[in-house]
Amino acid sequence: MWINMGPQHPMTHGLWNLRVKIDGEVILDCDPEMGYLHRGIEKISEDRHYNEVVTLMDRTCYVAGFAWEHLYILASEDALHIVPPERAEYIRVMCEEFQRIGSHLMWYAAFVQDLGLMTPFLYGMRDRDIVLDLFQSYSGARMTYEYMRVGGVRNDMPPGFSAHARRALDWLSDRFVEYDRLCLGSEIFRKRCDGLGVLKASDCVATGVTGPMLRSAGMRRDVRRDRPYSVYPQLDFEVAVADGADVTGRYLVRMEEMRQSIRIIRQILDWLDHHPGPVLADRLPRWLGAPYAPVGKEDYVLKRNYPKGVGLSSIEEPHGEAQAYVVNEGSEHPYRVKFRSPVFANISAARHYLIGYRVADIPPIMGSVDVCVGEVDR
Amino acid sequence: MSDPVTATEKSSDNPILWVAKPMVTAARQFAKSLVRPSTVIYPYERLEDPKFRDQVRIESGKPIGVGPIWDNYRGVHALNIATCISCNLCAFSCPDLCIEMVTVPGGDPKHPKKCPQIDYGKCSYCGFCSDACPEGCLTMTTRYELSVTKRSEMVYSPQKMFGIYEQKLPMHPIRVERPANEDQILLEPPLCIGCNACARDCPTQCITMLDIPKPEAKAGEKVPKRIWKEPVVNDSDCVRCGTCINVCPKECLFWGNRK
Amino acid sequence: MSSATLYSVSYFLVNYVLTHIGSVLPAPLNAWITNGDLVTGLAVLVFGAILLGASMINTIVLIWWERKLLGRFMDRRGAMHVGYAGLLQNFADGFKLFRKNTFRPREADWLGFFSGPTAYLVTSFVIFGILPISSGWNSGVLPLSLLLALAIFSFAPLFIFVSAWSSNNKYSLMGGMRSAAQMIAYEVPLLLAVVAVVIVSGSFDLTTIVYEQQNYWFWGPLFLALVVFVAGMLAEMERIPFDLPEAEAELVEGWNTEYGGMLFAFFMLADYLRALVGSILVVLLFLGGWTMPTWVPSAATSFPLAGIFWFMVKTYLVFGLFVWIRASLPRVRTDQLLRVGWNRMIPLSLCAVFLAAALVLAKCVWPFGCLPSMGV
Amino acid sequence: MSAPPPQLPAKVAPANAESYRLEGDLPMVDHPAVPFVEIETVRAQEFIPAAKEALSALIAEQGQSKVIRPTFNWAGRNSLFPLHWGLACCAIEFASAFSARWDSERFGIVPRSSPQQCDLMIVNGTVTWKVAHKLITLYEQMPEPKWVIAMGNCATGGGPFRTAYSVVPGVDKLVPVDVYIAGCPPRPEAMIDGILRLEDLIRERKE
Amino acid sequence: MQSEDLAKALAPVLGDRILGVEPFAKTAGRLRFRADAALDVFRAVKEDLGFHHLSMVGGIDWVSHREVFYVAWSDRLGQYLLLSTDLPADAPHIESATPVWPSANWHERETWELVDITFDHHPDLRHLLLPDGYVFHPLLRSFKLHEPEELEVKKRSV
Repeated sequence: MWINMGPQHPMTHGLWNLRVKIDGEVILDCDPEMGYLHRGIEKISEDRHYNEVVTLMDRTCYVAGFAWEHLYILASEDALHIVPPERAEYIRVMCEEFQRIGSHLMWYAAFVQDLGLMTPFLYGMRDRDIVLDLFQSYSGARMTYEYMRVGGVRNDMPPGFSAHARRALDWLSDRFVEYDRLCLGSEIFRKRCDGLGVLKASDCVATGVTGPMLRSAGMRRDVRRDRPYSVYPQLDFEVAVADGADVTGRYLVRMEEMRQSIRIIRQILDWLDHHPGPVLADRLPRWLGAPYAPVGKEDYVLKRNYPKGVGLSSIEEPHGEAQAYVVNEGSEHPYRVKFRSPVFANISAARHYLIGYRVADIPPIMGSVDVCVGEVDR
Repeated sequence: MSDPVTATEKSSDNPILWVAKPMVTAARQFAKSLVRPSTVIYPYERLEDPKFRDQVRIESGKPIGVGPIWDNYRGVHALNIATCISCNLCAFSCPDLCIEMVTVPGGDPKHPKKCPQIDYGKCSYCGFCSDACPEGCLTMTTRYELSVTKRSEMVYSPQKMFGIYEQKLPMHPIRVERPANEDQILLEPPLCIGCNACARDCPTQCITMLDIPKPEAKAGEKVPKRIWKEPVVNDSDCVRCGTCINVCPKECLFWGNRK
Repeated sequence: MSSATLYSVSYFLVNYVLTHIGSVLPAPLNAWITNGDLVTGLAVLVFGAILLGASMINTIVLIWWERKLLGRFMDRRGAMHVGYAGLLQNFADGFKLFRKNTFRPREADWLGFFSGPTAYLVTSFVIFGILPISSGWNSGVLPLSLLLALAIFSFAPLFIFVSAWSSNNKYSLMGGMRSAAQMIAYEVPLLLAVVAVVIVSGSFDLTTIVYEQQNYWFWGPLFLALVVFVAGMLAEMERIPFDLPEAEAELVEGWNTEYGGMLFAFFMLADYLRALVGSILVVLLFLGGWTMPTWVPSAATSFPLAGIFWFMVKTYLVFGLFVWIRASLPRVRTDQLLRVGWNRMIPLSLCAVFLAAALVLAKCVWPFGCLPSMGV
Repeated sequence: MSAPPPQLPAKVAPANAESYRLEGDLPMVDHPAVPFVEIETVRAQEFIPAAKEALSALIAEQGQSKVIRPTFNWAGRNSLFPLHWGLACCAIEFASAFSARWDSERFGIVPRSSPQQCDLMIVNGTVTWKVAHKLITLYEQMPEPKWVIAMGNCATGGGPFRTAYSVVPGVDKLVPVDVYIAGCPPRPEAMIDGILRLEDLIRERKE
Repeated sequence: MQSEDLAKALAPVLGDRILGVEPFAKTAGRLRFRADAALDVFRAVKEDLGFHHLSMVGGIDWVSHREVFYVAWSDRLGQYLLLSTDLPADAPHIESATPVWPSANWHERETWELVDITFDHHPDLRHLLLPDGYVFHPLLRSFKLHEPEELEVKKRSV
């Protein structure tokens, strides 16, 4: 019997459809059907200026806006041959790590809700709001920040931010103990999650699965460590791995990543306190500033013969390894923007970790994948 | 290299402990919430109230209170019509094309005063327009309630935004620094005909037309028929709006950088 | 003990009103209207109406109680703007559902679709006619009232399955099948746990069982039976952690996916009626019903309607325990649930039965005391 | 002390007893003899539409009354069950509105997963053409009375993506929308404010 | 490993099937290969150099021709490699990479429907993001975004 789980289904956390073939309660086959949120971001980007694409990046993955802004900005800075100030890089990395905490808390809330636990859902959302308050204090929005610019960031931290952020981090690190008691301390949780959705490391590599799913299989691959970008070489942190390759392992990896993110943010806050400086690069081309060049008179812009270029950036997004490929043909619009979404690859392997389990296991397994449909469909 | 993460909470052999830990944790939260849950009773309390703004109450275990951060929030725009110079920069910088320049009373009939009218059904609250505004007359406030029953009510005219300005809501205070080495308006002299269009339409009156000497006619060449004046741009006053480039009939002005 | 049962009160009311009406009527009508059969029939109707109203109001207040408690467990407030502290919230829900359009899916079976929820609600309601609320509220004419209550209680899987099957939806069907399997699996330990109580008290009559607890309440010596009974009741009531039939995460709303409007309200009401019955049964069987221990000052137990007061307090506290469990535990899986049901619960309940038998043989157990019916 | 008793006015006899006489003859119509059953059928056939008419008149009258309509409006506006689904960014703020800090359940707003049990569809995100017919199906499965809130700019008019090839520029092209909430995404407070605006609409509802 | 080393390492295996290796932004290089020898190149790259993880497949429409590129990651080298090849503008097709990298499956489906590059012998080449039966290929340069009327009224010009 084929059943459609989606597009409107409590399990999906977004718009997608999981077609499942079941016999009784056992899954025989499955086929994810995506594209219900395909908004053509790559096409719209071709008609926008470089900085205007940032507004789309926030909406690409709406739980990890800063990570996607950083991804795109890294690639387009490569393509445009612009070097940002160091302080801007530190601020960006801090944003990304905060975003990792926020995204993992959102994952935690959605994941435990799939297991029927309503209370930790509210705890997770409550604690995520603390992170969002910090974002709002310097970028001015809760989810769609429009904060990073090609060549730096929009503004510096407001006064008093550092102390406020440290208090929030202290508070958050206490909460993780509570989460563990609610989930790992419960025998029912362990019975539901241990040995579920197993995807071995070799299968992960073959199917392109990255991120916490891969690290839960014991493989220590993290773009931040393997191919360090931005200021990650200067920071001290550890890559979280677990050895279950199952839902519990993914839970453990994500919890540990949040602790490591707190560790990274503390180092960055120390650095920021002692190194004031500019946050936006000096010599930016005119069409990266606020007003733009005239459309229809590009020849004047091209007269200056701005160099062409390409940029390929790769970052460790909260969901896994994300990539951006930006082609600059010398005009004020990118010629082609192509993104690699980690969840895209993680869902495409659904057949490998769903078949053989039961219908009741679909929500925890897909919850542990952490589906964000916005970045799959783009 | 760290060891693989393992569960800190071991599952117990004692069946009483199977469910005891989560239940005790929930009960502890229950006891805390009996005094004051973290709910903000929204229509009666607001997060931007002084009660929540003036103190950060994270330490007491309650995640309410967000500190004095509300002034940064990007909500509805406030427009000071009096200082608006009709430079169109907000409309040009809008990525969603939600700003339209409409005529407001108060300008002289030849050059009507145009101020931005914003369609909040399209605006993505990115703040590019208030960053671009050279006079600081278009700012974003902390107001966020924007529910309407008709789609047309979402279009805010300049007068309506002026009303918001007069309410003295907290404004978005972050002013983005302009790039230190900005492009300037450059002239390609052979193309200019001295028509005065740029100086006439410049919103900041930073262009002056200066006389240039009329060249002597050489043999076999005709002196071009033109007004012998050329625009000179005062860079310190220029807001880089590009109006002069737009109105120039001969396309002799363009962006460039002399340094 | 006062002899004023609920039925006798309603008989008295009807008799009083009819006699007064009859006294102003001419002779033949007079005799007809004060006829004993008519009075009895009307008294039964009034009895039912009072029960219906009381149980409905209690159920709705029970939903409010759950929402407020859950809110505090989750660090929020729950319903608070409709009426004082949200007390009228569930009445608003009821009125709204009453007004909603109800339609059935095109391919659904007409009879089963409409009769399933109705029968489910009616059978859940009927149990209230049997349960003694306080001393004297039930005339004690039902020697097998416990058995009858549990028998009616176990009708539910049939009606759930009928309505799930007839709504012609795959999710509903899976939910209905899970529901039937789970309820049948947990009937057995539930009844065996009850057997332990019956062995100790020596009666199937709920009133007698309560009177047998005058020396000590049964939750202490029969703790094992209480655990089995509460677990079985959770499964029967389909609450977290055993709410697989309406598991929101995988089956959209379980067996009531296709139900809207008043039929959905029937399901909701019946669910909470059953939750109320479950809490009441726990109170009656293990927590001494309306009686209070002797160390409680007599002023607290001798005011008018004190029995009902303490009974309701206990019932709501027991339901609070169910809410606490719901707030802190995740949902189990079907096969785990059934395995626990057949492999763990039945042996545990058998142990409870043996313990009860040992208790009867021992007659007195420190520190609880002695059994009253054994004459010691 | 002996005041004369008040004089009752004398009973005035009708001036002309003839004036009470019916004018004209009583209407005497000879019905044709019909069988009894047929009469019943005829009566029944007359009765059903008459009863329907009377019932609808009663409902219409009651609808304007001061009790029934306000009661149902009160109930309807205080227990709005939105459909539990998430389209895009606004769905996260939609979920935040049910989190501990804002707690929409205070107003009786409880999301339900089955459209049959909902009376409010909050379109919280970008609607693409691929999902458009499914959105319409869900809307049609919701029983009357029902409302739609377009939350955020994408649902209102396509938002930043309205130029794209795959995006419906505004959900009001598909289903009737009662309240629009601007914002990208709106804050949870703004969403609650929109629902309160909808409750104001329901309060004045007359049908 | 720099791009010259890469070229040296691959030259004996692949010979003239690679057209050149050039430096490419912050990666090991950009390997241009002949489209008809795609599978050989993929196998050599995967097995000889350890590029086991294929992270991205995409296409670019340069109006005169189309380019399809693959980004792979090698744990052994700790670097990315971009492989690209040019295809003719009319009826571009290339061998599917799924026998070598199973993760190419969905990426190729997406590239097929957005950039109109056909992948031969693909196990499951059907629409992924767009509705079934959608005949256009949106990421081609000839596909223009439709503009609502309010956009046409307000042209962006200075």
